[in-house]
Amino acid sequence: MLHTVNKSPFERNALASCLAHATDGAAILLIEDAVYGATKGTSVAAKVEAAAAKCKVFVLGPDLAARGMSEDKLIDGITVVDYEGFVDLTVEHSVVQAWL
Amino acid sequence: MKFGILVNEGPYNHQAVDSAYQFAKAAIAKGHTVSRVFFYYDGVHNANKLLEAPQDERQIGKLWAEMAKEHGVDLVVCVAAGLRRGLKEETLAEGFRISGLGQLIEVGIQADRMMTFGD
Amino acid sequence: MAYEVNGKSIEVDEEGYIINLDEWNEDLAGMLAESEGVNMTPEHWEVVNFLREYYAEYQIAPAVRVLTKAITKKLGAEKGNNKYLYELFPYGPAKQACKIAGLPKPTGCV
Amino acid sequence: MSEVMDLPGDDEEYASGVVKKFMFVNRKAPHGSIYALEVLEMVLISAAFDQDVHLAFIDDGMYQIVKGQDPTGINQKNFSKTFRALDGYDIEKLYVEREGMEERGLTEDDFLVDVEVISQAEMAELMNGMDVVLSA
Repeated sequence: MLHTVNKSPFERNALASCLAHATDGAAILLIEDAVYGATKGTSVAAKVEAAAAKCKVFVLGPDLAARGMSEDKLIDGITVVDYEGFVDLTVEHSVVQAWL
Repeated sequence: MKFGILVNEGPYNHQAVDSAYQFAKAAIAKGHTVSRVFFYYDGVHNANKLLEAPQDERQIGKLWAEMAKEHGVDLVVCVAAGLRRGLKEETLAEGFRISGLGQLIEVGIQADRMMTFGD
Repeated sequence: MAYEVNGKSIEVDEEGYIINLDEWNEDLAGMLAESEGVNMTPEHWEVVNFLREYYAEYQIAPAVRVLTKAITKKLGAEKGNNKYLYELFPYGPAKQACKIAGLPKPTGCV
Repeated sequence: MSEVMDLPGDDEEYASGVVKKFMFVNRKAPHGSIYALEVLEMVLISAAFDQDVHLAFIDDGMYQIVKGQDPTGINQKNFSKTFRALDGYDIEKLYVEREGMEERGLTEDDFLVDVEVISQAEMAELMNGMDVVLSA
């Protein structure tokens, strides 16, 4: 299953709820304001790191760039994809759930 | 692979419709099919022909209409959500059509993947 | 457009659906039925009242197959079927009976 | 609006023969925004397609089905009553997540419809088994 999250973890609980429901081997893609949750040193970083250990965590590059979030500040284990990579993820996973 | 896309938000309050558009564009570029985009909730506002964005901003309704024309994407606006928000045939932009929610469930059944973009 | 009912004017839209649901009464229902070419018999009232009760309880007009099932449960199978309902309301229970019963206009979605 | 007529409407069943597992995920509270009401309209129309429909109430979504809602004072329709019609539409698979329920100080008795209370882990498994997940 592919989970997409589009909310900043500092504003809403979409990311927390997603992480609580993502099972081993699932993929999580952070898009739009959720990309703020992908950087090191935040109050949610430990949770995201733990998720990256059991799931595959991705972040959408164009959304990072738009917000001035540098790729070298990303939590280890998070992969940057572009929109085509986003499409590939949806092909690899038979169901997509949007956490809005 | 056949994709169905649900767009839940309008052209300005949220990025959702742009994410949906970029996704659809990438899917088509990769050789997939986007069979239908269903506009629901405030997403119906994307289909308003009276929208006039400043010239230096993207014209999201026109972008969808061009994609529809070139790649046969069916752009469907929910009739009930549209009526609530003053969108009817008279205000509908070219390239879109108004129909019922059944069109969303139908594409959910027929498509290989169903995507939701919202707020 | 409006109907004069007992000295009071009740507004309906261009298709005859009531604007303010609270203004509905049986006299108006009779007039709406007449404009639809429906002659209200006790059997018609049974369906109209059923719809009003359904709406009061659930806040929606039922889909036709839900209506037939619910009528079967309450009034028996000889009444809970499309044939019976279309004989009473030739243009369909969803459109015609709901209009007479003063329910909101079906939007085409539900 | 002739297209409306092409739909499998009230009288016509959608006869593709394909039955997919659909899940509508409700995570938003009612009344503060229109999402809950318009999701419910989606759910009702899905019934005409004879699919295997599931409703999940997690996070604030479970506030949609608490008893005693009276939105007359805020000029809103009391669509919480409509959840009780779902049974008649053969939509009977309603799930509430236990963790979220406890987090909100709610119990099963607070809901106006019959629901199955399941754990977060069970909800996650249920979601994994779906074919289509729609959320708002």
